[in-house]
Amino acid sequence: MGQYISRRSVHGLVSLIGLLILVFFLSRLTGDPTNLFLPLDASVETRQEFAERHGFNDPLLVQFGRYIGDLAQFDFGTSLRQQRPAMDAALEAFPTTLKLAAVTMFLAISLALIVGALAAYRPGGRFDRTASVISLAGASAPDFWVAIVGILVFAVSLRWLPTSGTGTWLHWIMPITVLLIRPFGLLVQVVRGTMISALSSAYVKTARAKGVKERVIIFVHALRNSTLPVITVAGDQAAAIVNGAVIVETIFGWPGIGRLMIDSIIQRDFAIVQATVLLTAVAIFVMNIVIDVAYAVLDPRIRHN
Amino acid sequence: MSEASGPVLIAPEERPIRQVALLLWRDKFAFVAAAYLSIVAFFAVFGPWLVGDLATSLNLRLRNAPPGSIEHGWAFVLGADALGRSILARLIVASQNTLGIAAAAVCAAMICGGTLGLIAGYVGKWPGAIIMRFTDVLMSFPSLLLALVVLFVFEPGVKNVIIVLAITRIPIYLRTTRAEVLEIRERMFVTAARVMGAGSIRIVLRHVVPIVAPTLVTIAAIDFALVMLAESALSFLGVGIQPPEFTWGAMVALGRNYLGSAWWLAFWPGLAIMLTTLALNLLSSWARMATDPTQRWRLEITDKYDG
Amino acid sequence: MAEAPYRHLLEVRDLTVEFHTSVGTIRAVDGISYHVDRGETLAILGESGSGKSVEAAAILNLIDTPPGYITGGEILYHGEDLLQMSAEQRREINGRQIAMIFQDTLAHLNPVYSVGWQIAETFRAHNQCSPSEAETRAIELLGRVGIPDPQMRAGQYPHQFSGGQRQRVMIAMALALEPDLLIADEPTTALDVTVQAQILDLLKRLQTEEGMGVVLITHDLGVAADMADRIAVMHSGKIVEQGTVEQVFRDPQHSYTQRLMNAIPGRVEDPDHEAPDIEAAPPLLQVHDVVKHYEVTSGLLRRSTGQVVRAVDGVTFDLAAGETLGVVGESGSGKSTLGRTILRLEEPTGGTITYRSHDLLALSGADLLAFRRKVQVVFQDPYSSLNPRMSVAAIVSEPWSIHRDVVPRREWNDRVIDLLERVGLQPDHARRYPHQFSGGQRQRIAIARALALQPELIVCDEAVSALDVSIQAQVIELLAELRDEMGLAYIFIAHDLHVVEHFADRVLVMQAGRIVEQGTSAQIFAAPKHSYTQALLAASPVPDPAVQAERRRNSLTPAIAS
Amino acid sequence: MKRIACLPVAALAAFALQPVAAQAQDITIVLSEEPDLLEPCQSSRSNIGRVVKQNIVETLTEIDPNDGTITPRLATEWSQVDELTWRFQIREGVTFHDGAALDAEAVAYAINRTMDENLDCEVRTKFFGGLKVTPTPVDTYTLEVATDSPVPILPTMMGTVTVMSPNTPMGEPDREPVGTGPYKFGGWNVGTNITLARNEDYWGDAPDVANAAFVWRSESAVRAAMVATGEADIAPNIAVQDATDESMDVSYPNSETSRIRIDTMIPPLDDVRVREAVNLSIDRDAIRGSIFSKDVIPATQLVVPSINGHNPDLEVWPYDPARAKELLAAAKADGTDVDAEITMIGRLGIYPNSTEVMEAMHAMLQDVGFNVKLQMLEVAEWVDILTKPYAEDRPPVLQQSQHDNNNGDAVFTAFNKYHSEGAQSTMADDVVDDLLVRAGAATGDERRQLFQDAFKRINDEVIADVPMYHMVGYTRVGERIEFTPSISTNSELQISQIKMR
Repeated sequence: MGQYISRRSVHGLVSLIGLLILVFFLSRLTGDPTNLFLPLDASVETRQEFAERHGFNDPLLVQFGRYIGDLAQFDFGTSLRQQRPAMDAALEAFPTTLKLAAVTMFLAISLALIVGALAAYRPGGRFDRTASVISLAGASAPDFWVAIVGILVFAVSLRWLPTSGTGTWLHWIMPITVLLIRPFGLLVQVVRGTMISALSSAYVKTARAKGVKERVIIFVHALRNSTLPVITVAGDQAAAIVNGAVIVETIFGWPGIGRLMIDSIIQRDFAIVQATVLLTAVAIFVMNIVIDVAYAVLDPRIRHN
Repeated sequence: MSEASGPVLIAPEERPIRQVALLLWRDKFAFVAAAYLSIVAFFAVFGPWLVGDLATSLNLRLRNAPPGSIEHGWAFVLGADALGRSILARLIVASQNTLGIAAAAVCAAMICGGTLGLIAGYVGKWPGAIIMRFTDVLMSFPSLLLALVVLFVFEPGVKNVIIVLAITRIPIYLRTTRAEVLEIRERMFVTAARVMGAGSIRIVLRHVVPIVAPTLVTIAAIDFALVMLAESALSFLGVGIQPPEFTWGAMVALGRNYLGSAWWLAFWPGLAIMLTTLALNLLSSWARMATDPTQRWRLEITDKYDG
Repeated sequence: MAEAPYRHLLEVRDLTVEFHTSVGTIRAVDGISYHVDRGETLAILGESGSGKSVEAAAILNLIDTPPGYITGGEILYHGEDLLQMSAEQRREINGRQIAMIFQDTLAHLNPVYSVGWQIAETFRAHNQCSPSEAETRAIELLGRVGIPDPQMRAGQYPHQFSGGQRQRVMIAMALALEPDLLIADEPTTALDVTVQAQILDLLKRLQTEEGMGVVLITHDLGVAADMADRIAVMHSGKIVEQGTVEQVFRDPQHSYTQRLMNAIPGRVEDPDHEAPDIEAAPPLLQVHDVVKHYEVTSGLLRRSTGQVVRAVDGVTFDLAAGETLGVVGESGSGKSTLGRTILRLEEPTGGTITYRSHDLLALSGADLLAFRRKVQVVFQDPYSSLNPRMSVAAIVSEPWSIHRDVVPRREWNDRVIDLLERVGLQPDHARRYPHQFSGGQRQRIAIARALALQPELIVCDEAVSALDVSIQAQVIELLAELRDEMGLAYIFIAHDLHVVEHFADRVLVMQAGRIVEQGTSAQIFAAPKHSYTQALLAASPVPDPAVQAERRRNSLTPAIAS
Repeated sequence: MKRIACLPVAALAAFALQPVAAQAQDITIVLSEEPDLLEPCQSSRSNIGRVVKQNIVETLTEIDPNDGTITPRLATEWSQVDELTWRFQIREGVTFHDGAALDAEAVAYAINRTMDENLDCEVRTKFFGGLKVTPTPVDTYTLEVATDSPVPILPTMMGTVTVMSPNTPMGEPDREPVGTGPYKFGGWNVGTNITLARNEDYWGDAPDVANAAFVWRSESAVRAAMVATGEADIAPNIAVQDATDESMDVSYPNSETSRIRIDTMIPPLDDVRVREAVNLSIDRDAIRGSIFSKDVIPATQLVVPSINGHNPDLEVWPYDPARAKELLAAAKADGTDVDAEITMIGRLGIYPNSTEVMEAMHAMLQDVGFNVKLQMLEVAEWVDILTKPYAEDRPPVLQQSQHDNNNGDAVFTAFNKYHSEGAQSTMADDVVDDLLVRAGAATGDERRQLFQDAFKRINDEVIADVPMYHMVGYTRVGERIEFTPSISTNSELQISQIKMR
C-alpha cells in the first residue's frame, strides 16, 4: 500500500507540473489584462507603462521562467486585482468550498446509499420508480435555474429560508440542496445498479440460506459490496463539484474558490487562477489517495494485493 | 463457468427489431422516454423548416406575453420571450442546436477518448503512461474553468463550444476504454486471434472496438444529458452559445433574468432540458438492463407485480 | 418444530417451478417428487439446465420471484409444508434446520467479510448465542472441518483461502447449527480431484457424525457413485429415474440415464485409431528443457524481489506428427503455461522449442505467420473464446482474412459451411451469433475455426472441462474423428485423467512445473509408477458404486487439509 | 420495504423564517460585485467607490448631482492663482480616523500618493493621464496645486481625488482605508461582507445609520429578493424586470448614456449616408418601455443634460426605415458596398438586458436591409476592440458601449471618444479636433459653447455613433429606511444621506 501510494504521488506530481504548465500558457492566451485593468479612457502610454511594470511585455517563456523561479521559493505570485499574494486569496476561499463539497458529498452518498438500496430491493417497484424519476429529474435540471427558483419560492414567497449568504445553518440548506441534486441523482442510479447485482449475487443466496434477516442482507451484505463502485463514481463527482460550486457560490454569494477561480479568469488575474487551480488539483489528488485507502479498508482483496 | 440457476434460454432468432420494441414496451417509462426523444429528434431535424422565421421575428408588443393563451395564435401558447418571440417556436428551432451541439460534443469526446484509451490500454508502455498523465491533468483541471479559458481564447461560436465540451468529457471515455481494453485483451478470443496470426491493428479493430463500443454508447447517453447541462452552465457564465444563435441552455440562461417577473421564459426550455436528460437516463438504464444477460429477465417477465 | 413422527425428513411432492419470460413460460422444474430420510444421502444427478439447482433453491426459498414462481406441489419438512409458511418462518428454518453449501465458493462467500465473521453470522442470525461466543464457536468449527490454525485464519478473507479450504469454510458455516438436512449443490465441481476427494471424505464423515440427511446435487457420476445411497436422475425439469445407487448404475431404465452412463469419458473408445510411431519420423515438435519463470517485483521501480515463481521448470518431450499427447495435472501444475509457451503466447525463460526443425523461439515476421498457420488452439471456456459480436461465419472465416492465400474470398461461404458440417453443425448456423449456442456447440465452432487453416497441431487447453459429461464425450469423439481424417496432432491439456484415458496416445503428468511421469496411455493408467500419478488416479471417483465402496473401505485418502 | 423509506424531510416547514432582527440603526447594502481592494485611489471604480468614497475617505470638492456645480467638502474655498496654479483652503478641525490631523501637508501627501506611478491608481489614469500635478503647502491649511498645462476645471477634478490618512503607505495598495469620512472602516470578511461604523467624531452632521454592512450578489433577482425579504435594506442597482414593486423600487438617471459606436473609418460605414441610415433604422420608442425602462431618455449625444457642454438643441433621430432604405440605395448607387457584412459587437451584461437590446437592434437593422452579424463578447475581448490600437484589418463594426460622465464637464467625455487621437475614437474630423482642443483650454461660457458646437458636428454631420438613451437605474429601498438615489448613486453611495424611518 505504501509503495502504491508513493507511486501515485510521483504520478500526481508529474500531472501537477503538467497542469501548471497548461494553466500558465492557456490563461496567457486569453489576453493581456492591461486593457481590462485600466480604465477605458487610459492613454496608450499609460497602458504601455502598466504592461511594462507588470511584465506583460516580456516573452511568454521569460514570464514562465519567472513564475517557475518564484514557485520554487513557494511564491505563488501576486494578484493584480487584489494586490496581495495570490495563494492568500486562494487559501482564504478554499475552506468554504471544501466545507460545501464535504457536506454535499457526505449527504449525497449517504442518501444515495439508502434510497438506492431500497430502490434496488424491488427493481421496477413503486418505490424504485418514484425514487429513480425524482432523483433523475432533479439531476436533469440546470443548477442555476434550480437555485434561483429555490430563492424565489423558499425565500421570497414562503419565507422559510434566507435568500443567500452565510451565517446560520439555514443558509446552508439551499446551496447544499442545489449542489447535491446532481451527484445524488447519479449516485442513486449507481447504487441501485450495483445493489441490484449485489442482491442477485451468490453470497446473498448463501446469506439467505443461512437464515440471515433481509434487513441485514441489504444493509450489511450487499451494501458494503456496492460501496466500491459508488466510491469511484462519488470521487469523480467530488472532483467535479467545483463546477457546481461556481454556480452555487456565485448565486448565493458564498466566498468560495470556485467563484474566485471564475472571477479571476474573467478579470485575467492569472496569479489567482494559477493558485486556485493548484489548490484544487492538490485537493483532488489528496482525495484520490483517500479513495484508494478507502478501497483498501472496504475491500480486503485490494488490501492484500 | 456455472450456468445460471435459471433455465437456459436459447434466444429466439426472429426479428431483433421486434424484440427490442417488445422489451421497450415492457418498460413503460422507457417507452414514453423513447417516444419523447423521437419527437424531439424529429423537431431537431425538421423544426427550423417547419417553424420558419417565427422563432426570430421580433414583436416588442408581445414582450413577455404569458403562456396559456392562444389569443395571438397557437405559436404563443407557451408565451413570448423578452423580445416578443414565440417561445414554442424558439424551443423547436433551438432543439437542433441543442441536440446537435450535445451530439457532436459527445461523439467527438467518444472518438478521441476511445482512440486514446485504446492506445493506452492496448499499447501501454510509454505512450500509455503519457496518455494517462494527460488524462490526470485534464481531470484535475476544473472543467468549467477550462471551458472558460478556451472560449476566451477562441470566440464562443457553436464550433468552439462543441470543442470545449468535448475536451472536458474525454477522460470519461478514455478511462473506460482503457479499463475495458485491459480486460478484453486478456480474453480468450483475443488470444485465439493472436494464435491465428492476427496483428495488433486487426485485433483492435475486429475484436476490441466492437466490444468496447456498446459500453461507450451507454455512457454517451448519460453524457449527452450532462453536456446539455454543461452547455447551459456556460451560457449562465456568459460564454456559451451567443445570440443570434440559441439553444435551450442559452434560453434558460437568458430567461433566468426574468424568473421574478416572467417565469415562463426560463421554465419551458428548462423543462425541455430536464425531460430530455430524464428520458435519456431512463432509456439508458433500460438499455443497460436489456443488454445485461443477468438482468434482462426483469424486462421479459410477462406479469406485473406490486412492489 | 415439533418432532412429528413423520415418515420422511423431507418429502417433495409434484413440485413445479416456472419462469415467466418474454418468450413464454418456462417450466424449469416439472412436477418432481422425491424424499430424503435422516442419515441418508440422495444424489440428484443431472446436467446443466436440467433444473436440479432450481429445485434445491425452492427448498430454501431462494428462488427470485419474479421471474420464478412455484406453481404447484408441496415441500414437506417433517411433514409440514414449507410452501405454506411465512417468509419469517422459512428464514428461521434456513441455516438452523436446513443448510446448504454451494459450488462456486469464491462467489458464494461475501468477499468483504472475514470467514470467521461469516460463520459466526449463522449463530447471530438465529440469536443462538452472544456475539463473542459466536466468534469462539466459529473458530471451533473451522478447526473441525480441518482448517489448520483456525484462530488466525478466522480473521482472514475468502480470497486468502484455496478452493478446497473455502469449501471447508462453507461446510463449517452450514453445519454451525447442526441442521437436520444439508443440501449440497455441486460441492466439488471445479476442484482438483485430490481436493475433491478430501471434501467428499469430510462430508461423509460429518454426515455420519451428525446423522444428517443430505441432498447432493451433482452432474458427476463418479461423485454420485461415491456418495449416494439413492439417486434421482433429472432431465429437462423432470425426474426420469429414481432408485438405489446400485440399481441406477447397474441397470439404468430410462434412455436418458443410459445415454448418460455411456457418456462417461473413460468409456469413449476409438478402435480405428493407431498411435503413430514416434521413432519412425523426425518429430513435429521438440520441447527441450523449457523453463518459464515469473519474477515477483515490488516497489516504485518494479524492482525484482529475487523471488521467482517457477511455472514451468525444465520440461522436455517430443511430439510426432499425428500424435495425441495428453498433458495432465492439477491447477498450478504449469500445464497451461506450457501450452501457451508452445503457442508463442509466452516467451520461455530458458530451453528450446523446435517445430519441424525450425527454432520456434527465433521466428518472427513472415516465418512466425507461417507457423501460426500450422498450429491452432481450442480453449477451455466456450463463452469467452468466441467474440460475441461476430457471426459464426465471421469467426470461422477470420483465419482466411489473416492468411489471405489460403482460401479465395468467393469460396469462403462454401468452406464455412463445409467446416460447420464437419464439426456437426448446420449450414444455417453460420448467420447466428455465439450467444445463441449451447456450450458444446460453441466448442464445435471453436474447433471449426481451428480447422480452417488445416493445421498440423491443435493445442486443446482444457477444451472439454467446462462441458457436461455427455457433451464432453461428443466433443472428444469429434476430435478423434478429425484426427483420423486429417492426420492432426493434438496436445490435449486436462486436469481430469479419465478424459484422456482412451483418447491420448501418450500422457505427461505434470506437478509443480515438472513432468513427474510420462508414458503411453496404457502404461500410465494400468501401472502408474509415480506416487502423484497414483494419488491422482485414486482420488478421481470412478462412476461405479461398487468400486467406490471398496475404495472407501480401504480409505486410501487421508483426511488432510488441502 | 417502502415504509422504511419514509425519510424525515417534513421537519423544515416548522422553521418559518423571520429576518434576523437587526439593530435599529444598522443597515445592509447589497451590491453586485465585491471590491478587490479598498484602495481610495481606485474609488472611481463603482465597486470600490460605493464603499469608500465620501463614506470613509472624502474629497476636497464635491459635484452636486443635480446641476453639476462644485461644492466644498474638505476644501472650504478655492481660487485660481495663475493659469497653472490653483489654491485650496483646507477645512480646519478635521481629524482622520487614526487621529492624524487634516492639514495641507496631509492633502499634499494624498495627492502625491495618488500621482505616484508605483501605485495602480484609476483616479490618476482616468482623470489625470499625462498631467503632472504638484501640490505645495503654503501654510497649515492652504495648499497650492500646480499643473504642467492649464487645467481650467481643476476644482472639478479634485472631486475625484480622495484624501486618505498620511499614515497610508506610499506606493502600496490599501485594504483598510483610513480617511476623514462619516464612517470608519470596520472589517472585511473577504467574500462575505465589509462593515463600516459611524465615525462619532465626524466634522459634519452626525448621520442616522450607526453601522452599515456591504454584501454582494451577482444576480439581480437575488439582490431584489434580499431587500424584499428584509435581509438587505438597499440594492442600489437591480434590473428593470426585477423592479416589480413600486413601493420599494425607485428609478434614477444613473449618468450613463448608451450608444452604438460606429467605426467611421471602415467601408461601408465610412459613407455618412450609411451611418445616417443606421440611426434611422432604430426604433428607439419601441425599446423604451419594453426592454428598457419607460424612464430612459432617448439621447442625442453622449453626455447627460446636467453636464457642462451638453447641447440641448440636438434632436433625437426619428425612426424612419423608409428614409433609411433610400439612403442605402443612394449610397449603393454611388458605389458604396452597402451589402458588406457589418459586425455588431455587444458586451454581455454591460447593462441589464444588454443582450436583448442588441438582438432587437440586430433585427431592426436587418429589416432595413443591412447585412449585420451579431456577436456578444465578454468584457476583455470587448475592451480590446473598443480601445486603440485597433486591428489593421478590422471589419466594419457597430459596437455597443456605455459612457458614464458624472463629473460635471464634457471634457471627460469628448476628447477620448471623438478627437482623432482619443483612445476610443473611431473618427477623424479636423473641425471636431480643433473645437475640442479649444474647448479644453477655455473656461466659462466659451467652453460650454465650444463643446456644444463639437457635439452638434459629431452628431449631426459626422454621425459617429447611434446615441441610444440616457439610462436609468433601479434602486430597491427597504421599508426601514429612506433614501433617494441620485445620478451619482452609480459611483458612490453616501450612507450619511440614508435616514432611518
